[in-house]
Amino acid sequence: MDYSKQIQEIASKLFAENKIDYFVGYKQNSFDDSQVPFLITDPAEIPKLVFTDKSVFNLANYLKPDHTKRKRVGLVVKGCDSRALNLMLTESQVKRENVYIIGICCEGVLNDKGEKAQNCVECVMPDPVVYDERIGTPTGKREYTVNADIRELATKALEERADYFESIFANCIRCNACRHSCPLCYCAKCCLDQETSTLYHGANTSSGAMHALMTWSLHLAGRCVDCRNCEKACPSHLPLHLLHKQNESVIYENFQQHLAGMEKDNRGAFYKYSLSDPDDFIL
Amino acid sequence: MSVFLVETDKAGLQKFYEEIIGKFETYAPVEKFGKFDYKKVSKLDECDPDSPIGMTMSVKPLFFPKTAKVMKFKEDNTGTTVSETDEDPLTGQRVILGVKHCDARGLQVLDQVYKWDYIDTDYQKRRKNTLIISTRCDKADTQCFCTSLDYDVENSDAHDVRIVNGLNGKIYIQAVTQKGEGFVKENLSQQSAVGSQQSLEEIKKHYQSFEASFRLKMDYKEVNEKLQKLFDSPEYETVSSNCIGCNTCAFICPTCHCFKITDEKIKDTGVRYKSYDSCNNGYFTLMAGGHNPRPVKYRRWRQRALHKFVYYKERFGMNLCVGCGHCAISCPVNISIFDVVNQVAKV
Amino acid sequence: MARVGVFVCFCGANIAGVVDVPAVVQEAKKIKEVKIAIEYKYMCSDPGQQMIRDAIVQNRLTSVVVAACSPRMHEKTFRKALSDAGMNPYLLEIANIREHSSWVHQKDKKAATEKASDLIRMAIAKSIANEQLHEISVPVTKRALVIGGGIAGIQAALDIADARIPVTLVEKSPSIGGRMAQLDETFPTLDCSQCILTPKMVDVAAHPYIELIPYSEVIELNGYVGNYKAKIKKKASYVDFSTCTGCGTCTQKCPVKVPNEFNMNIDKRKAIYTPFPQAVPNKPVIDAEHCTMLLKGKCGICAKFCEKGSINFKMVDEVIEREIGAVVIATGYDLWDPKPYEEYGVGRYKDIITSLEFERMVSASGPTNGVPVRPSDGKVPKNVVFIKCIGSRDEAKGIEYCSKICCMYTAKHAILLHHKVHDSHAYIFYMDIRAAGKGYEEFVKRAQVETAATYLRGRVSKIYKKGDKLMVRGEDAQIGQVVEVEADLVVLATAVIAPKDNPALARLLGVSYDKYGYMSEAHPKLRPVETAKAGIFLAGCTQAPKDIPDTVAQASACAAKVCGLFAGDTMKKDPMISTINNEFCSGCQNCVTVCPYQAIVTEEIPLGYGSKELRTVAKINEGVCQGCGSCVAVCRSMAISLAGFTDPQIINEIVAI
Amino acid sequence: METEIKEAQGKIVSAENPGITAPADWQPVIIGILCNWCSYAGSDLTGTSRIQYPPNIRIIRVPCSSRVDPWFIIKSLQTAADGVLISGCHPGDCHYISGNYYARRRFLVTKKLLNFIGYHENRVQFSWVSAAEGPKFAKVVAKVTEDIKKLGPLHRYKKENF
Repeated sequence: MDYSKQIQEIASKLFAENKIDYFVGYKQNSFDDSQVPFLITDPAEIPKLVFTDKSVFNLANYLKPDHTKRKRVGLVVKGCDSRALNLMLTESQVKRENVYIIGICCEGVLNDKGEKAQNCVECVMPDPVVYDERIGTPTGKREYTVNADIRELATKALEERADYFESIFANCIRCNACRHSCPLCYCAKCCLDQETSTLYHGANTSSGAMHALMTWSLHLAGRCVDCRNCEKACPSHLPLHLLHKQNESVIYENFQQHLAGMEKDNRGAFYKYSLSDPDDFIL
Repeated sequence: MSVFLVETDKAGLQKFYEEIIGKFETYAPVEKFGKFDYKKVSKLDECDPDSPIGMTMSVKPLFFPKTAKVMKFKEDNTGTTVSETDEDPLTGQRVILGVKHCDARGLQVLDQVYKWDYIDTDYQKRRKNTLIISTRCDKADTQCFCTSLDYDVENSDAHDVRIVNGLNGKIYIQAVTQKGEGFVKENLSQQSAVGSQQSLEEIKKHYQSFEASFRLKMDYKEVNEKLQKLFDSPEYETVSSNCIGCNTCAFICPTCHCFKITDEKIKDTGVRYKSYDSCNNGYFTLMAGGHNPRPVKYRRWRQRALHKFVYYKERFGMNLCVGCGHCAISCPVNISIFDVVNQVAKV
Repeated sequence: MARVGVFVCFCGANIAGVVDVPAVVQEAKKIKEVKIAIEYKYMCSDPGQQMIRDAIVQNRLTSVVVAACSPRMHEKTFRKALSDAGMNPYLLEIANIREHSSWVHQKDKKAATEKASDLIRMAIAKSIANEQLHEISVPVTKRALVIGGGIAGIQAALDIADARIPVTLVEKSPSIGGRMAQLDETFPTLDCSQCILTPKMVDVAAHPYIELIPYSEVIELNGYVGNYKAKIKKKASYVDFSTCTGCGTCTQKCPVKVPNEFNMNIDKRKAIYTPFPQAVPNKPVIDAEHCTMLLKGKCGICAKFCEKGSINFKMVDEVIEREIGAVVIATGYDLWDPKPYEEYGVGRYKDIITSLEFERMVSASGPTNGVPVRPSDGKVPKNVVFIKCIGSRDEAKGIEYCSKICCMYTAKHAILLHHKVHDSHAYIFYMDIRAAGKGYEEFVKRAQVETAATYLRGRVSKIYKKGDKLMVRGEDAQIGQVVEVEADLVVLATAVIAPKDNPALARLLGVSYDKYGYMSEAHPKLRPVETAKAGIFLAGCTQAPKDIPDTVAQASACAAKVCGLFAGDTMKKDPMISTINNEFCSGCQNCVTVCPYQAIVTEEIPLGYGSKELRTVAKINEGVCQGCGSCVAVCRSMAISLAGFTDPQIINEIVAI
Repeated sequence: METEIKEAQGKIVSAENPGITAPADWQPVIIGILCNWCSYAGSDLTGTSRIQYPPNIRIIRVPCSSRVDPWFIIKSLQTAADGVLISGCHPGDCHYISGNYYARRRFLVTKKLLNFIGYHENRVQFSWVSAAEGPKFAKVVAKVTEDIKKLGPLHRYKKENF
């Protein structure tokens, strides 16, 4: 898929009509075939905008005040990105009138090896769930499948799993890139930061990393849209999606097939309940 | 600089490595989750001393760990008693294989700050007891720019021994420091010809395409001078516009050395930890009372760029950036400190 | 620097018998922050409390740990001791070493002792993080809202008003009086319902502290205990009550006839009507669904004949607001529709009626002037069969519960039948006779003996027509055989059910209701009058089926509660509630969604110091917050903390073990 | 994800890492977090009716099970605790109307996640105990203690590994 043209047109239209202060899209890297996020305030830059199956990063991240300062933003979103954006709208982090959403009916993006990324293979919603303008032909909601890695790990023995995850936490360097790259980690002050580390394990030991990543994943439980920004950002290449997909699968099968950000005003699974929720695990 | 060289080949080198691993506590790049990190190894095939520069984490953690215990403390009605931690005392000699030149240079740079007003004894110990064997890159990675900086990669003396390639498959083990020379002499049991002036020529030949392989080149002097005058450059805002402030650059940088202090307490005993921190964190300069001189992204970036390319040079005579390009590779949005300083300097 | 005092109680042998108290005290003394640790045989005794008070003063303690019985037992006692010593009472922590150690590990003294000192260490660690808290006082609006003008509402309104507290009484129908006004005589004394009710109705109308708003409904309630704001919809009556004299000419002249619901549709009323002669207020209203003027735009006879010109066809619904401090819900009950009983021919046979229809017939002011008649032919019945538990105690067709009053009013009906038709005979099919109550059993006896009513224990299986009679077939369990009774009239004691709009009302008031639609009380035994929502109380059948005495008693109880609530100008409130740190709040409003009391609202604050841009943050309404902590656990950025159970306090406890 | 518990003569083997063992007379530490209105009252009743149960549990009082943030559990497992028991009001009995329903969802996800990263599912257990169920509380504590004794000491991510 290559929607660069359409996006450039829309962008110039938006600037011409003075509908936006920022436009956030993708730019080709000069030195390899990958693309990076691209914030424009000057229409002259528009020709640099591209969109292909290498447009990986979830741009909803740039709606955080640090980046676009609560101004009016034109934003390119794929299916998963739009779900994150939807959640940001629901959790009133973004004013709807402040963002002009260009939704792409996504055909899946490629990973570093050039094959279709896992989250795209398992994607439940390739079409944008919220948009002002939609590009491409919608293919509709897909069947939910439990992540392959989760299924595989579940078959392993307990201590095997334990060893595997301990190695993950041991390799974490606590740079918090996962958090910063996640569009839903928008908190004014993060509970994992130094100010509060008297409660949280502030040190960078494997137990500290475990504490941090577990808490983080639980804060995203029922909210994670599986865009895998965190994994892309992680300098140690940790398979962070495992934690999120595990929570997602538990939530999906137990709490009315809840999937994050699919519809407006649907906060995470932890902010509602049903009388028929499973009770058998409780003595 | 000593010219003590030993000529050998792939097999010979392997053997050399194996002997070292057999004799000493040895660290080398080990692959985990697709990244190479310096771990203790017991067999050669566990590790890859020629690991690709782009995929290899810095060797810094072996000297300045990502987290270290500073002290232990115990509280009771008599007050607080502080005690040494059970952190390893690092008495034994250890060897690191496959260190990249830029990375080794990083340690040289770090030395300056650690032997400045306060002497970090743990760091000094670790440095003293470590012998560094580096491997020289044949060509540059996309983000490398070590050659454009203020040190001579060709004849870097940041390591004790270095492995360099010669023509037609020849490999040379070259001792750089006295320590290195002694080490090689002592541990190179195999009979191999001692290299000559002419083999140095061959090495030069082998690496003549090296310089050309660099995508990134800059005029360091010019950049350095210009930056000093460009504190208020508006460019900082543009170059940092798509930075997500994730700190990765600082955490994997071979020369970044900021840390935070945290206490962990159970019952009446506790440990004080010293862990990495980054000037890209919003709260990094947050002061008691709530004032924050660097509340916004571009100011933090300016600090990073100027500290790397100006301030450190002013104080210690060395550039804090060694041009390894790790930051740009690990950065989720591929911001390179190279581009930043150049863009700012060119205005 | 924290200075903690630890006070360990022997509780006689209760604690000291198992836990080695001196050892525990020695352990406590080892802890850095502990400045004094002492034991005593009864800490809760006066000398014990004196020790604490002295220690606080002498050691300038910053927090106090008492190791004794459960905090649910003596927390208040020791808090008092602290405040007497001039210390903030909430700096107290209690280590429960009796219920949680000595009493449950009697066989293992060593372990019990270890556990006790662990519990104390936890309490000390927590107390270090304790903050000074102060009781919250919330201003109260001294006006009560009573919803429903039946006997429950009337009683509650009168009792509250007599305490000189203004009351707003809202009644859905044009007149107050409710079900009781429909009754003829009341068990077990057979005194005339109207005669005892109407004076109270008049009192309500005349009472200076009662504002009666008939023909209206509560449509909105905001705010919290002591500070509610209610929106009340006054339905258009098309009659100007201020000028209407209630002469009744309009009702006579009105040509439109409509089934009369007050008389269970046995006779007809007009389109402009007062429900019944003693109605309060005694002013007519126009039934918009049937008035030809309002429907078709012609007629208007009533207007022509009204000398005062009080008729106003242009009148529209009007919404008024009242500020109130407490609410009494008294919406009464409905009766179950017996249609599902086809085998009885309900609906097919005219001469099967419900007990309330019978009640209206035997009522002197009723449609048949106090004489029961057969709806089919108007003849006076001789043999009348009463069938109890129609819908009650019947999971298959009706509801599980017992309607409580049917046994008694059926006995009453038997007696009334006998009074009105002397040569009649009553047959009563019943499952059990439940006559618990003052004079109730005697009353049933009276029905059985004095009026010789035939009580037949058993279910009726079938009713069929034979000539103009109804044949009632059922079994008499006592003789164990099928009996058939030839009846002129069959009266069904239909079940009492909750008014169908109870759930809607409950939702708008924010109180909970059960699966039958009855309002739920806060505690089935100890708080039967309150709802879970502070300041809202329940009177009468809105909570569960009740007879008149119980209803009146509960109504008065509500009044007492309301008066108690309004005793001071402000209400005292436990300070253990949530507070929000704006700096940390990212305004995601997840706390707003999970709060069970709608205690969290949002507010706009400046983005930064002195900035004009605004951002949204959550705000706790301390009057409403009950301190459950749901919001704290869902706040990802730790912006909310619950006083008394803050994260530092709990983590300190965990880490101290 | 059930895993069988390993046996070693005279020693208790840690279920998570069989390398770690403890002597047969080893006693686990269990942290119990109880809601004030049902379970804490219930535990008090256990006391007043002198029903005996194992002394391994250390009880923390919170107003409602919905106050329990999952990271209390993680923190506990990283410090002293070999196991955690959290108890609240029966569904529908919550003193705060709906608190335990929200808590129930968090507990399920947390329990599964902990099990996923290599904690035995019996390390963290939940129960509904009403203020009237003194005997039940004793039974629950006995069961949980028994389970955790079987699982052996918890060693991973323990901060006292400092």
